Amino acid sequence: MSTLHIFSKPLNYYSANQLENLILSGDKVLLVGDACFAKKQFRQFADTLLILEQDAQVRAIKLADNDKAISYEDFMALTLSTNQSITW
Amino acid sequence: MSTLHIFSKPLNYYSANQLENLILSGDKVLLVGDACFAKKQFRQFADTLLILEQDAQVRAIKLADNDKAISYEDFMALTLSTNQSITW
Amino acid sequence: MARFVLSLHTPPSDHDTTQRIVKFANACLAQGHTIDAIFLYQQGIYHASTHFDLSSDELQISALWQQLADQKLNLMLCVTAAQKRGLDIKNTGVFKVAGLAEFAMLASDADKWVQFK
Amino acid sequence: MARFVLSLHTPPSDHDTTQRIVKFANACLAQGHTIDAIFLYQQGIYHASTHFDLSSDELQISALWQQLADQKLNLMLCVTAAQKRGLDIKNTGVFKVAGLAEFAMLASDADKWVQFK
Amino acid sequence: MINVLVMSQCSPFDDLNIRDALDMTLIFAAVDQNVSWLFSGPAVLALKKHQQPNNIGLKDFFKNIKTLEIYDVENIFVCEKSLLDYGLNKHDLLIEAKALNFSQQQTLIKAQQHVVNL
Amino acid sequence: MINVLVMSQCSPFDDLNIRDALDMTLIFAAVDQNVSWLFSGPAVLALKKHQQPNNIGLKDFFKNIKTLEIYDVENIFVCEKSLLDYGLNKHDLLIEAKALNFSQQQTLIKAQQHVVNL
Repeated sequence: MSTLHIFSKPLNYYSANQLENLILSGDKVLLVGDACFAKKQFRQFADTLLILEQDAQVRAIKLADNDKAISYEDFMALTLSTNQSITW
Repeated sequence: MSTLHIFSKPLNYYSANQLENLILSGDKVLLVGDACFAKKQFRQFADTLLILEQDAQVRAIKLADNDKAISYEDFMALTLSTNQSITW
Repeated sequence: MARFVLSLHTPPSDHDTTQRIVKFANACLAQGHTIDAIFLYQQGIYHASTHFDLSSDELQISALWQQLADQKLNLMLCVTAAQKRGLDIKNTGVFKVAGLAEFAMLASDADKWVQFK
Repeated sequence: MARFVLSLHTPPSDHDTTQRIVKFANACLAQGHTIDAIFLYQQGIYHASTHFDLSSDELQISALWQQLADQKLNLMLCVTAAQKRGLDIKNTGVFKVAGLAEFAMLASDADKWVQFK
Repeated sequence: MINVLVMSQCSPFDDLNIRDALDMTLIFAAVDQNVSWLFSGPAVLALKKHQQPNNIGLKDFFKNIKTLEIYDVENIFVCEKSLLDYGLNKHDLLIEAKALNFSQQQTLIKAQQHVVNL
Repeated sequence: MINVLVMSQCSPFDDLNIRDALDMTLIFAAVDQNVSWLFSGPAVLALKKHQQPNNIGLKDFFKNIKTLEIYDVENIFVCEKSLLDYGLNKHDLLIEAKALNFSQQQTLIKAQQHVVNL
């Protein structure tokens, strides 16, 4: 029973206090768009952050060892392998 | 040299950390629209909060002794009596 | 008497901001101040659409702007903002298509610029 | 093979979200999945405008949607969202004017609904 | 029948977000799905009693929120913490809504096929 | 000549906000006003080097930001704290920008006739 959480903006665009209580350890956290700039801020929600590779690349973002770069095919597969997705 | 700070949304819509450093004690803080719901959150920025009366009224918001209800005429006059306004 | 310019940055679906800028403008006029321009920028440009279809219990967007136009208020919209956002710039109702430079010159001469969003 | 519906909530000036939903849709189609609808809701309805005027180095909004329409993808927009926002619902290009109920039925039958915003 | 959750996190007069969420909730009920609506953050203020937006020319959509009961939409939830944040208790609300703590909100989310954030 | 401050607080690809701010800054320079542009929060990322949005079909507006120097727009400021928050230092920036602490930002604001937040 895992949920896919999709973020497209840095953390200050969201009500952080609520998020930390609604993202569980088995959940997946995917950063797309400008959220890729804010990996450090989102690290609290998941040990491994999924990062849409193209979006990170155009923003000149270096990935860390515990980041997982994914393609659009992976993104699509993720929506199928999780039970529900939330675009925050 | 005072600045008029205008807010129309609750505080979580803004980067709070930055605001507390840019609003000075002589400045005026005006709440309009949905910011009127969040008087408590904005109190940290000014002892006396200015509140657009009509917007507070339709939202069934009770004003405290240290709130100052103002009309549109007052709002306009405020923009003239301060040096600059910032709509956050 | 002071000279104002007002700019509107939110789309017409933000009824709350819309009523506020209109009431503010009316307060300025009632006190004998001058409004050199109301300028639509960013998502605000959609206010210049002529295709609203709102039920009678909704804020009547077009009628509000018409009422300000009737008072000879200079209602402008930014042409490049509009072109990028798909507004039909040949049909902008009471709003006049203008360049950003036109607004910047008016703002430079005004005593106050108040943003609404 | 799975069945998707996608919804778009941001205006066409959000180029980044626009490229993302289009790329996601293309990835679904390339993998042989079905997209029952792409649905424009909230500010997303402005994507159905036929009046974009974008320079050649900009994301070509209309061409992207045309390319999806050419693949027989069902492109829909919410009529009440459009009417309130001043979109001309008689000219919506490759997008079909639809009620919210139509989309809700498609979403109910789909395996996945992915929101883009 | 599937489970659909509509989440609202915007303040009441922030664009048409709350009204869009209301329409979405009503339509899923109309097409016979098991729809829930969860209010959190400033969205809980959309359930606050005695508001009169028609006094400034805005549509009184609070009347429409009340029709949820008529249309048998019963799964209305509010974030307990957010009620506290905005100084509201259950008696201040327009309609009956179940206050959920975070763990209950997690359970609600996990039970859904679709979650939409409006 | 008046002092106009353009403030940016949005992330680089959040709608057209940064580009709208760029247009506003350039136009005030063009009509011979003393314009300043202050980046804070995620907006500082709009000054980050080596970004290539054209790889995903988006306009490379970073090229346009570089033209500020050509048009003699010299008052480009960044919030020192925000640079820190996003792990940037001055060498990571596209153009020369003065890092300001909060008290310097206050002084900048107080010197303006108009402040616009885009």
